[in-house]
Amino acid sequence: MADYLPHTPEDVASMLEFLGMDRLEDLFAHIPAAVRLSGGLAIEPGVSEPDVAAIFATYTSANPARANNLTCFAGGGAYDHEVPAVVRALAGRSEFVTAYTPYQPEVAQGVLQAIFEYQTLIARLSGLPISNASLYDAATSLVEALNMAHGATQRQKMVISAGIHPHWRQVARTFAHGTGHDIVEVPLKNGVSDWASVDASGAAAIVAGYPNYLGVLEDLSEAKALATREGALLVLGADPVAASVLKTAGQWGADVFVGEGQVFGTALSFGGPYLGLFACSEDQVRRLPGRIVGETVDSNDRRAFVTTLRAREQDIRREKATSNVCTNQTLMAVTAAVQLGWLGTRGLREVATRCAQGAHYLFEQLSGLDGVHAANDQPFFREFALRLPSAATGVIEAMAEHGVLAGLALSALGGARDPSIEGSTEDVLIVSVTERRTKEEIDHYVRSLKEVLA
Amino acid sequence: MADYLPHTPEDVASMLEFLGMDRLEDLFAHIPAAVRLSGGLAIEPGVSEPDVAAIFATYTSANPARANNLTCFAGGGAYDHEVPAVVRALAGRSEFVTAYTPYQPEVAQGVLQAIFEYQTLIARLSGLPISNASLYDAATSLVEALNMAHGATQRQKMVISAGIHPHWRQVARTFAHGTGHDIVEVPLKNGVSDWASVDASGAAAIVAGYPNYLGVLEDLSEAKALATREGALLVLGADPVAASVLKTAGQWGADVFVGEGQVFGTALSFGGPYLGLFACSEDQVRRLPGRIVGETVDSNDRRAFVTTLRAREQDIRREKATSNVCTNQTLMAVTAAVQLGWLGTRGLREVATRCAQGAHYLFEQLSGLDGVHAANDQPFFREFALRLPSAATGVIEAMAEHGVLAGLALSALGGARDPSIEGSTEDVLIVSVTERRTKEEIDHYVRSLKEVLA
Amino acid sequence: MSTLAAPGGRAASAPLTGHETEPTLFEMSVPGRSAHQLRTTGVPAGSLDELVPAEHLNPDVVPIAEVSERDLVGHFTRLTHRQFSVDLGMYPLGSCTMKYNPKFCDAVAADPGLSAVHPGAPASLTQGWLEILATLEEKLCLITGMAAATLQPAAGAAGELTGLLLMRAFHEANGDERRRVIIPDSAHGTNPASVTLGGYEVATVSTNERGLVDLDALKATLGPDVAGIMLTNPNTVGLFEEEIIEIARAVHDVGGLLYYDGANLNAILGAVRPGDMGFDIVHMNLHKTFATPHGGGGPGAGPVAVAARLVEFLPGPKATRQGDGSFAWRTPERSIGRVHGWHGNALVLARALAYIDVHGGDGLTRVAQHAVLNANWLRHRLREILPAAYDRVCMHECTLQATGLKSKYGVRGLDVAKALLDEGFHAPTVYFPLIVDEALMFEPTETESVQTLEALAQAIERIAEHAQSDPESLRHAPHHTPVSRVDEARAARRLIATADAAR
Amino acid sequence: MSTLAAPGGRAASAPLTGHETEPTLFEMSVPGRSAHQLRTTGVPAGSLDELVPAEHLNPDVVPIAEVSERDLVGHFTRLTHRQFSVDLGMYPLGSCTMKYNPKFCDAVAADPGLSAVHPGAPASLTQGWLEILATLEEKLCLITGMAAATLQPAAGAAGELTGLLLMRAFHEANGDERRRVIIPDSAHGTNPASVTLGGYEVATVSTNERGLVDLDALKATLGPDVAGIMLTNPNTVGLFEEEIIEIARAVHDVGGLLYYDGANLNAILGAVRPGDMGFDIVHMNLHKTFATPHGGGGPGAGPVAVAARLVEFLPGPKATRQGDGSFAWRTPERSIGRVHGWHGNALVLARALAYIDVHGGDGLTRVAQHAVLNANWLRHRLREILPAAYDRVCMHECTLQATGLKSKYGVRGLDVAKALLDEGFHAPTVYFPLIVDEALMFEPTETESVQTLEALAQAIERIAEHAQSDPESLRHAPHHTPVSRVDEARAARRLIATADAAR
Ligand SMILES: Cc1ncc(COP(=O)(O)O)c(C=O)c1O
Ligand SMILES: Cc1ncc(COP(=O)(O)O)c(C=O)c1O
Repeated sequence: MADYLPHTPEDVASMLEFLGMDRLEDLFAHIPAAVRLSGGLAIEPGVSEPDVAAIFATYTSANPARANNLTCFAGGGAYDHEVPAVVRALAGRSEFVTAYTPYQPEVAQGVLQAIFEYQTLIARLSGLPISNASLYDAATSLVEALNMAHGATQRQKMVISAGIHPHWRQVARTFAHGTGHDIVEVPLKNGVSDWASVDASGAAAIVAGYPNYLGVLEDLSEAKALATREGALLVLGADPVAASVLKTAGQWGADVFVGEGQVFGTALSFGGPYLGLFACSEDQVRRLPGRIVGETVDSNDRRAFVTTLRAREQDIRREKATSNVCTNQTLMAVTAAVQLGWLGTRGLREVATRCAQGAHYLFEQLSGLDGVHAANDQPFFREFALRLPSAATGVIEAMAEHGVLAGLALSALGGARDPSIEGSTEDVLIVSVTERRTKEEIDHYVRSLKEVLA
Repeated sequence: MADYLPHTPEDVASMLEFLGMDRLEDLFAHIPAAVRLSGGLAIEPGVSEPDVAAIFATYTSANPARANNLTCFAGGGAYDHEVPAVVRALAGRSEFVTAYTPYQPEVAQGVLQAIFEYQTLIARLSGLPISNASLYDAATSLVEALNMAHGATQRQKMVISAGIHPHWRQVARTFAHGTGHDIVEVPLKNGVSDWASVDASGAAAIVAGYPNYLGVLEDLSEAKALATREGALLVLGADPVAASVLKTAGQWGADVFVGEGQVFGTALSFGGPYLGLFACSEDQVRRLPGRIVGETVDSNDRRAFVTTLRAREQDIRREKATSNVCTNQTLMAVTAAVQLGWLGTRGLREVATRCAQGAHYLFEQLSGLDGVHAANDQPFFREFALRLPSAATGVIEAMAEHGVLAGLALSALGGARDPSIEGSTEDVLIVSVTERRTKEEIDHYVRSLKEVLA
Repeated sequence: MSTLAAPGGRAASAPLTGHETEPTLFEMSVPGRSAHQLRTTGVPAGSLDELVPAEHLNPDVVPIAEVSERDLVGHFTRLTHRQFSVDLGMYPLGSCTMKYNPKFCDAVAADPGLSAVHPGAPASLTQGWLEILATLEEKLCLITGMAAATLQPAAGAAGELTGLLLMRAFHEANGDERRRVIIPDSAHGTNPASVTLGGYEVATVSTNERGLVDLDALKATLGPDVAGIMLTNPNTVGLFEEEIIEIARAVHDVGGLLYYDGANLNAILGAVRPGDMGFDIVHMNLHKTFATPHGGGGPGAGPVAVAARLVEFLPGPKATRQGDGSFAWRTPERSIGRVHGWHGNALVLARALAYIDVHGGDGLTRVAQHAVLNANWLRHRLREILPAAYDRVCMHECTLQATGLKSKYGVRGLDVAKALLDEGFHAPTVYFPLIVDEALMFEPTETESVQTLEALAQAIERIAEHAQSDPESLRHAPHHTPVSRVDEARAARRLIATADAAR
Repeated sequence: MSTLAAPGGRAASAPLTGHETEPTLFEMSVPGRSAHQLRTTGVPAGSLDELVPAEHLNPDVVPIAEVSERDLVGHFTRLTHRQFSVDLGMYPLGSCTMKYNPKFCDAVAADPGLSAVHPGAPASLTQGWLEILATLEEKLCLITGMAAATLQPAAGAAGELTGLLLMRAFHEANGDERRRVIIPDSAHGTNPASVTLGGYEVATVSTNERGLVDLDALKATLGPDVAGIMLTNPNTVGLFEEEIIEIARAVHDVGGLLYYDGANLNAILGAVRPGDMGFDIVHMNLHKTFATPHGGGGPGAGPVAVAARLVEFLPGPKATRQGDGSFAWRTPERSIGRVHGWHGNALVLARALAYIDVHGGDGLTRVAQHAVLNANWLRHRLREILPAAYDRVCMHECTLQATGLKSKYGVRGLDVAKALLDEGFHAPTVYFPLIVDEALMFEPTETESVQTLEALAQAIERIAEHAQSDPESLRHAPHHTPVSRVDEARAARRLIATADAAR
């Protein structure tokens, strides 16, 4: 029997007495007996923290995939980047961790200013003027972008490149059941979006990946032209690390930037909590989903920060709100601000550059192996797709024996067939490299794959 | 090349210019050339934190003894107690960790109040009215107690029971070279101090262990009588966990309580930083070594805390100071206050009780094994000494193969012969059990020892 | 019980030092400074323009910030000294369940054995994670009385929308078109917003004088075009919907489904289960009931549990326990599809399981009992100054009204809330639910001691005295916070959302 | 360089909330409350009186505290909001080297691979630890120019006493009785205190008008009964003893040894080594130079390195590198014995090694250069208001004087120090060294930016203006700290050292 309750039996007795009651059950007496739970919950009695720690030790030991055990070459929107002790220490300060949404700005300047700094950083990386205070993850950000496009155009057709991560596309399809959006997927041909192959007329949004999820750097002029022609919003799903050196969404003429912010200080975390990045152009700000922090002054004219444009949000606008989001991922946004502050202007560029260098170094070694072929001949950034002589899932399992998490199997992400690639997905492996990977680790990967395929 | 220096080359240049200098070296120009180091330090260039982490990973993996790898039955003043996440989180708050000695009480109430609470807790556990703000470790506390006894009696003879940890006795002997103390060790006979066997006349201090380091609960009335007869101070080196349920130092009539505070929230830490506990009677307070925090008020009559009785200390009293201690172990004292707050009155008693239960349970199982004998037939608390059929050091190595750190070899602590035990020390193993040890772990210990001795 | 013992929940720490606002990271930046240190990799370092076609490279350098590690630490540490939090003091924010969250759960989530696992790694290499997810699903179903659940939704609102899509899938599968979803006028804003996104129209049902759903009004609204109703029980004023059985029957009679908004689940753990009340779909806010700290606004987790007839529609893939004791990813046949990029907020889910394991069935029941006890004690203690909107036994929170202070001294609920900040407490939820005039909603939670509740009550008594003696100064409260009352209107009038925005 | 960029080192965080002092843990206690949770062990639970003879049991229960985990967290978190720290702002405390300490080193020390190792475990199972100790000893010797070292002393003062015992052992081994140890009148208090404990008499040598040891006075004091001299170089006023070669020769000529107090080592890393200056014994304050945070007063570590002729006397056992690359514990033949219960403050030693490895020889040299640059920049920047006691190039710290403000406005150095607290900076060291009138000793350290130094200078300028405009209020500073000026006299008059003391 363990809990975190302060009350002693005497406390409970005298509190009940104050209420003129005899038993705690009296507090629930007005609940219809017919539905009241008799006999309590069918869950084992509580045990102490150390006992639970022992249980969890059995779980963690059954996760050989952890990055401190298998060298991580898997990406797909979740990357094994350096997160220094200083970032963990600062973002882990209990004032950040145990605060609620900053409803009372007078005692929430810490979180509010950190979010303001986060918004500034995301705006700069996207080349767009406005960022919100975070959304759940990249997939949610994409869905919100589609809703924004719908709001802006009152149209339903969403033209989405298959270069967008399969999971994100699946999420978009799921929510389209409710919004009624008509999702049109644009196949990739040799790694790049074949915009011509679909009817984009009357589109609300044109959505492209940059780099796309196969790592390819697509020329986005065509997507931009299409968006302009149709009066649709151009939405880019971008890699925020690559964004530090690549043409920005703004420079490409995009209206909305969405991305996965896990790369900024959040651990791999088995997929969550992550950080949905969302930035947009000035003219979409009234349709912005979720919270946004603005600068203002207090009654003594000192600078202060506060959540603003609240009239867009669910608690005020209710069924007419731009989004239903309430709780978001603020702590990850604060973490991102700390991590980016630690990386700094040069550090972030350095990380991006090293990712690209590592990926190209590995790619060169691998393209040497017989039976292994590049899935396309496009320029890539930090990630690339290979066709293997056998099923990618099998190769990944075999590579684990060599201490390597070799990448992601496209079949596991997108199923047996996916518009992102011609033919079967079964033999497609997506490999990515971060700044943490050493030459030794990369060479070991190559040697291991040779053995596995031999 | 890594460091934590903020200055850019431009900063350095303009700062030098402000000083009318050209090069950083100019700042050192007044150092005689003959002694200046040319060519810099013969230490490899710096590398990044992750690189250093990789080096340290090779060190940690070469420490199989770690308690999360070998189940710990070793004690001797360093015990494997539960330290919950909440204590680590609170004691690890950077305001506690990165503050200096509270010289400016107006901005140091956090540390000062925590120390005040620590002093209160140690005073209660010792049954004595005064505790200082910590010393380096138990051995240092013992030395300071001897110095206090010298100050109180102006005598040099220190009568120390061999029931005091061999290391502490060695440290006392080392510092006696400077103070000129005459250290008289009282042998143990069948585990208890044979006071009659030494000439205690003219003693400044009578020092006993409680329980002694073999775990034995000695009747201290004789020691007290001796101290009274000689007008010496009675100093107890006590186990602070046991102190929560045993007769207190105060109840035994002791003048000084010393002990090792590692048990209150500090990890095993390969022996340091630990926490030297020191408490004494009212009449010794002017001779108290180190800092002490007192309650007072601020200029608005609000309660405030401040370091006090400073006139005893080295920075004011200089060569006449009661001690030379300056930097102490405050962070461990704060940790102890947090840990004791977490344990609470009942929790601490529970820990002490479980230690005793586990030790007695293990003792019973082991006394069954042939070739294994109790080193004495005295009552013990959480620790006991065994005589093995072979060298204890060898048995410990062999037990490690079974995933157990079986205890401490007396020979490793006290050498081939030690007054704490009759005959050779070689086959003596000191075993201790904490509240963290499960029945399963204890039974596994017994099974393993059987196999090892078979 | 000694109410004289000093309160634990009050942030009595006085000013540390200084009076200036903290500069931004960008104001602290100096060209050339840096804090980062990266691993030495030995990877051949080709320049970017050899690796990336020129037309893709940004000709300009994107400015981030340039500060030393020391200044980074100083900056964010000082920001935390400008931030209230549960760890600093009582945070009785109604509807938010700001209980103390065990540090133990932080440690669980920080274990690399969980936190360093890539979500795309194959199930064979992540069995521990799959077991955590499957086990949590099982326990959440036992707690709510449902058949199965999805753990993907990242927060309550995401759970709501997921639930509405399940509702839609269910009706469509039965080939029946329905248009409207009913919600009470007291509902949380996410409910109507989710209804819209679910492709339904909101039909509002009014609240009766007892603060409960007006059953007759409900029956009047019900019809064959009603897809379902969204309720939270206890409802947003903190009262239990006593006619829940009749409500359920009525909705089911027209073929509608009952959706349970689990934000207030903390009140009924072990006392009554949504499933037993007749709900078909239930979302939970793990960040409220199951102890994930709120992180300044998130992350959370909003698992959705459903009755047997809806299981086949759940999102997938789901971690599923196999006959042989191993675990695999499985997607229900008629799944509505993914609602999260990966598997949901996994680390939040792990914390929740740890929290449930520590408490067990008995502990969770006590959690609810003490939460309700605290709310009622506070309601009764404050009855003179801030009478309850509905004066009877409440559940885990109580909706009080400042109407008296307003009429007598012109001091509004907001002023009382702001004044509480000066007293070292966080404010209650103000002006929610919208149907209650001058609402102050207090949710003390089960982790606050009665001494802390008493200290809060005494602070409110002091504020009431000020309302009489010096209403003007109350209207400008708070006075002792990092910043004084903030000009929200100005922020909205002229949006400055980044350091680069024109000023 | 833009001194306009906002300062990083200034704790500008304003009051959070509340004005009361924090209750003690004991005032918060309520009988029956608890926070602890212990492992389920299954060990047969006999009652204590079955296990322990009655005469040993305390008939009374020793009261500790009875609080919930939530109140424990609130209490200590609030206490941290009443505490200044390096992480909050600049801490220019002279002689204390309050530099920023990398969080990375915290992480190194927290690794269970180091922190969960029992100190009594055999060397065969702790080779990693022994390698850390042996490697650190080697590097510290390279840094100081000595032959070997002991890592056992737990702090600087412990190192001093250890060094003096080595001095004594050396002389005794040479069968020569010596009585006196010379220290400058500017020496830190631990020096004379250690000399006494070392069994020697203190002989004080005066400081000349240049702030350095008066060589003639020294020669006059020297004689065959002098065991040695203790110096810190740079000395405690922050100046380098330029005649160190002559000093060393003079002391050695009479057969004395030179002891180097390493508290100020930060100033000379990579520039000059104690060994090369002729010192025979050197202690280091790892908690100053090698980045262990001070923990509110400790822990530290004070390793002692010695010249070849003293190696055989070092304390033991020492972690020693063997021919085969393994490590073993070895005790020097004529060792003075143990000076610590185990192996010294091991985790502090590990941090220091990590810090040295990150910096490397080049980085450590930059550390000293920038520390000295900062001190000189500040000295020069403040020359008008707070002139230096000795107006020339200083090392890592500068000793300034408030004599001007005192004579003009009756504002003392202490008042300036207290006023700085209101400005969001920690105070400098006041009234040390004792030989300097109205001394304010500033040690900015290398981790503070020039913007922070400028902000400090501007704060002092403001204070100087107040000294003129409103000296009275300055004499009562600080005004905006958690408590106002504290009554130290009262605390000493009537000692209240525990919550149980009579009041
Ligand atoms: C009653 C109610 N429903 C739904 C929500 C939405 O939950 P979330 O913020 O996790 O999206 C909340 C949270 O504020 C709530 O109080
Ligand atoms: C010059 C000098 N010597 C010696 C010491 C004593 O060092 P410690 O406090 O580590 O015992 C100090 C520390 O304040 C010092 O400044």
